[in-house]
Amino acid sequence: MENLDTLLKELNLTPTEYTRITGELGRQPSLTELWIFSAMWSEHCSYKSSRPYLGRMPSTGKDVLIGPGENAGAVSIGDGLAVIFKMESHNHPSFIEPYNGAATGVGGILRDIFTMGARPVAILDSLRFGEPDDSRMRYLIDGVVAGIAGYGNCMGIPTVGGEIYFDSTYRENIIVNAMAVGIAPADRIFLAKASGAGNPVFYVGSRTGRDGIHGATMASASFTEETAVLKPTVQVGDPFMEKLLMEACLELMKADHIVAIQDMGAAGLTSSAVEMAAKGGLGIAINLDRVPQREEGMMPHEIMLSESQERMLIIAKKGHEKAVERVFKKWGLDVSRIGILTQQKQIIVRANGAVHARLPLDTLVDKAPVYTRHASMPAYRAEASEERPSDQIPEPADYHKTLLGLLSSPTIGSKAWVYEQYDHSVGTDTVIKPGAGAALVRIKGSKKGLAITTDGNARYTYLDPYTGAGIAVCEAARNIACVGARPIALTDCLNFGSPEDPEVMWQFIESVNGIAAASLALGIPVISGNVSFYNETEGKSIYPTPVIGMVGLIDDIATRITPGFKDSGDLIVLLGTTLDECGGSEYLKLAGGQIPGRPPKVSPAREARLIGLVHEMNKGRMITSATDCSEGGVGIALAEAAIAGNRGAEIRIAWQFRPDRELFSESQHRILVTTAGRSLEKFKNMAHKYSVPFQVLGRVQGTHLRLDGLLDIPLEELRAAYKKGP
Amino acid sequence: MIARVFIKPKKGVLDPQGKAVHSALGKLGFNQVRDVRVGKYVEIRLDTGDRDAARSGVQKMCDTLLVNKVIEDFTFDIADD
Amino acid sequence: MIARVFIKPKKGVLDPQGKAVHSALGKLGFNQVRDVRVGKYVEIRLDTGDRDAARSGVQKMCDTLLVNKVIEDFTFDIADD
Amino acid sequence: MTRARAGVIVFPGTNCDRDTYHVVESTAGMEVDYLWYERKTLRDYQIVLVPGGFSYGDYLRAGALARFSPVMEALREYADRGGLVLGICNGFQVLLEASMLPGAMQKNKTLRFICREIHVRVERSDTPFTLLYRKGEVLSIPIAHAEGNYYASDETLRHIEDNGQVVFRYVDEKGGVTAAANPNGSVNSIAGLCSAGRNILAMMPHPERAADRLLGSEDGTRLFLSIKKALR
Ligand SMILES: Nc1ncnc2c1ncn2[C@@H]1O[C@H](COP(=O)(O)OP(=O)(O)O)[C@@H](O)[C@H]1O
Ligand SMILES: [Mg+2]
Repeated sequence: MENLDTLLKELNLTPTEYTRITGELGRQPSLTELWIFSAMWSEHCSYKSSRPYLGRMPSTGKDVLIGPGENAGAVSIGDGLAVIFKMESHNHPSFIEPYNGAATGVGGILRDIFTMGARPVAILDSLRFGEPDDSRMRYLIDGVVAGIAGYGNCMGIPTVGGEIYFDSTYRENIIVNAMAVGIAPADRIFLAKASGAGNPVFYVGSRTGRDGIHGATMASASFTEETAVLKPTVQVGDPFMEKLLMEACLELMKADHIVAIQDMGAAGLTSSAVEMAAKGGLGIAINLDRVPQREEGMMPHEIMLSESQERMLIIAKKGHEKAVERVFKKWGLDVSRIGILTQQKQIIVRANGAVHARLPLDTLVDKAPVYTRHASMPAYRAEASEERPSDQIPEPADYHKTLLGLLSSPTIGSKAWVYEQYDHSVGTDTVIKPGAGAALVRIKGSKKGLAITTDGNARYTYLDPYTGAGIAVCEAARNIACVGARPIALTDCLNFGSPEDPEVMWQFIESVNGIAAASLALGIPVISGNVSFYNETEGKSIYPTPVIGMVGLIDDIATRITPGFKDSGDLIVLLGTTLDECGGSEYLKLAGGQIPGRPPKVSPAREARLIGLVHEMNKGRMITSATDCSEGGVGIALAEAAIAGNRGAEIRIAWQFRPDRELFSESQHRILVTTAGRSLEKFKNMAHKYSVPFQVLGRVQGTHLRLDGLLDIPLEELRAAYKKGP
Repeated sequence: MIARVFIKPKKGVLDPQGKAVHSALGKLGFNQVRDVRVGKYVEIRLDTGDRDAARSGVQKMCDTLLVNKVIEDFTFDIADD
Repeated sequence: MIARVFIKPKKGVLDPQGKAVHSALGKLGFNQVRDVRVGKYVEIRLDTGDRDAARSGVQKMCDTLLVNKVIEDFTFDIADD
Repeated sequence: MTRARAGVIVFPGTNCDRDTYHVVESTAGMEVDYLWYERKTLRDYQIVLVPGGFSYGDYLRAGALARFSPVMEALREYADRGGLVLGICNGFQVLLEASMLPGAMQKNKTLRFICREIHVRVERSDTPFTLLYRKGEVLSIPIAHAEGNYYASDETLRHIEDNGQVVFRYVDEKGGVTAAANPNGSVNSIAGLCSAGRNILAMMPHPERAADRLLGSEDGTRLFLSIKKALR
């Protein structure tokens, strides 16, 4: 091949990788074969930079049914049911075409869930944008939110929560992560592991076009001027098609017609065919002439690499072909037998009567390169002082203004403008709607419910990846505890810059270590996840942004806790310790815009005790409300609880240090709870037993938030600031 | 002047609406339909008598706001009121 | 043959989309715009050489499916491929 | 006595079918069947529900493609014979497109999908769907739609108002009709509409999502109980 160099560049393969391919094959690959390698060996599919580290995260537990490696992870929740969930990124496509990029992100993660036989019951979205003050960013924000809404709403699956942060680090590379949660019978979970040579391979769903042919390679490269040259055809989502596909798959799965199923996600037909066959230790032969096509004259590699949405690959049981066809036809979907499982561990691709690829599967999968990338601590981190950054901020003259300023900041303020565009009540199971720390989705036919949240503060992770990532796990667990549930498992989405940059690699490894340590200490297994590298533009990476998605279980939904203040006269109690920790805080950002210093300290052990305490107190029905302290500290937690409950409060704090630092410090492992006065003694004893510091701050009372001479703000004013929106 | 802008999904870009309409037309018995694309129609009334100015104005409107060039193509025409 | 159908909100029917586009154009400095209406553009490729048949077919498609006459008006034209 | 039998129509893309089924069964205690959109008769049912969702993806216009389904032919006949029909959200849109009720839906004035608790006022308690409400009562029920901006020409509007066909109106907490309390821009703040014969009711808010204390409101419960009572 004459312009091999150009081609390799286009395919994002290195010359060394090419040599490895020819070495393994003992010959030159055909064009189709080279494309297949480029997809399977891409960062996105092979995890070649991250694989050595991901195993550090604990992934087992007595209730874990399926850990990382399948389309999604599964945990038993009793009553013969399993909860199945995962989170995934769609950052680059959303930057190119916000509506469809985000929409197809939701479509993709939903397929991962119903592929396994689960009916999806909730969607969450974790978003990061630049500051919402220029028209381009507004366009991206509006498009992404509308895209998520457009897809999830049409599917009829409630989007019950998520997060949205704004920081200039995401100006040229936004983050769009979507999480989906489903429920399946624990003994009827479908896997992507093929079995039974001779079994037929079915293609179902939408037709194949030239959509997103470079998808997997694009997700494995940085944004440069050249990305524009790749010009993949943008994938447009068709949620209507996916709804039909979901109903058809779930209907088919009620009977025993299939042995394996996988959606065609990144790298389309290539990765689904290769992975299913490889997992089963078999081979696969497919005939591209039988692939339903939307466009004319598609080349074999185009069909193999297309990322057209709303498609599935199914291995049926021999003899059950008719049943498969019947179900998909009933739902008006294309269904075509495109191949067969073989004994020999190869993938064979035929088209127009010729063989275009014949590749050993172990070369594609097991022999994919793995890189131990160089890692080094960035200078900014090495030089960060322990000095308290808040020393640089003068005490505010007007606390009223400061609190309202924080409350109306885009990151802290109400996200109703986002989640009111999402159908969060379809399904009639959303018991705690968006707006609380975690959403709560009941399971009809039982008293149980699932608490779900996503969390991740990238400012912390930037300042100290290990700490920041650990905090994300702790905060997620705290949010789950605050609605009365017990965390059972988590998923993660690791959004980072280029792994070829040693400083990014260091951030990545530290973050993984932080998640591993926290989840181990809290006993919360990591059952699925996703790595998104190359989140950088023109060599500038985003803040390291690991996002945690967590699911908790509540045995009796009647014991749920909500964040709003309840009864006048209830005592307001702060659990946990407040230190002077304003590094990386929203307060510091509001005051100066700089984020030097260190993030708040993290101690998963303390988090575990705090959660244990809340859980036990709630068992004794001693808690009337709970709000976790996160961005904006106790000051914001008080305001949020007041707004949510439509009740004022009378607060008196024995200041340990300067009031602004104490009010807005973002010290971790703290929860603001309320309790009826008569429970106080019991409460204190229990806190003592768990070694959780306990501080009565005041009472629920009136229609103002009053704080000891510093603040006296009517509820309406708080609410107006909170609801202002960006 | 009145400008009429016709926007449709680019060639190769999936058009779920067009697909759905196509199949509905088929079920209604219109079976000579080979393909349907559904896009947007924008009618802009302009306060100007200068056709060239109108033309370059509308072109700019399409470029900056009306059309999402990542997935859409457009044409327009201009006529007297 | 190719039919191009232009659908727009009826006169008198409020057009929230048109209003939004109008105001966005204003903000972008296009201030000779007097009015904007946003509707739908449907392109139908027909397997027929008979222009009259095409015309009556498309008219029927509009009447039955493509247009909701409570709120929309339409016109169409037909050209060779 | 045999229990009343309800049918819930399922178009491709319908997504509130299961919610509706659940409420009709558990709240109103009826026998319920799903009715596939290709079905040609509805003879066995005392009430037919056209649930929410995105039939045919809401492509072209919400409800526009569903209206040509075989079951719609049957539904029209069924309603002509006086059968009870309840259309919710997408069901409302389908019934409008099928001209079984007057008017049309446009995009919300905000141009966005809106999912929120809103308030509606009961304008008539003498329909089979609202027997158990008091006229003037204010209900809290969620909406979830992108095209709920009801439009009818002045003439039609006068007609349906004079005829007393408006069953629900968007209001504020205290029952006042205000522009701010009208979430989507509907003319005359119309949220629900019945046929001249009162046997068809269509509404944008989702009563099936407000029929359980756990979900925040039980104000929708009596709508299903009213139907049950009317059928006795
Ligand atoms: N992008 C989003 N999509 C859906 N819900 C969101 C989104 N962003 C925030 N929310 C919801 O708004 C509420 C507040 O979010 P956040 O400030 O991140 O809460 P917390 O600090 O308790 O984690 C939560 O209920 C969250 O689920
Ligand atoms: Mg948060």
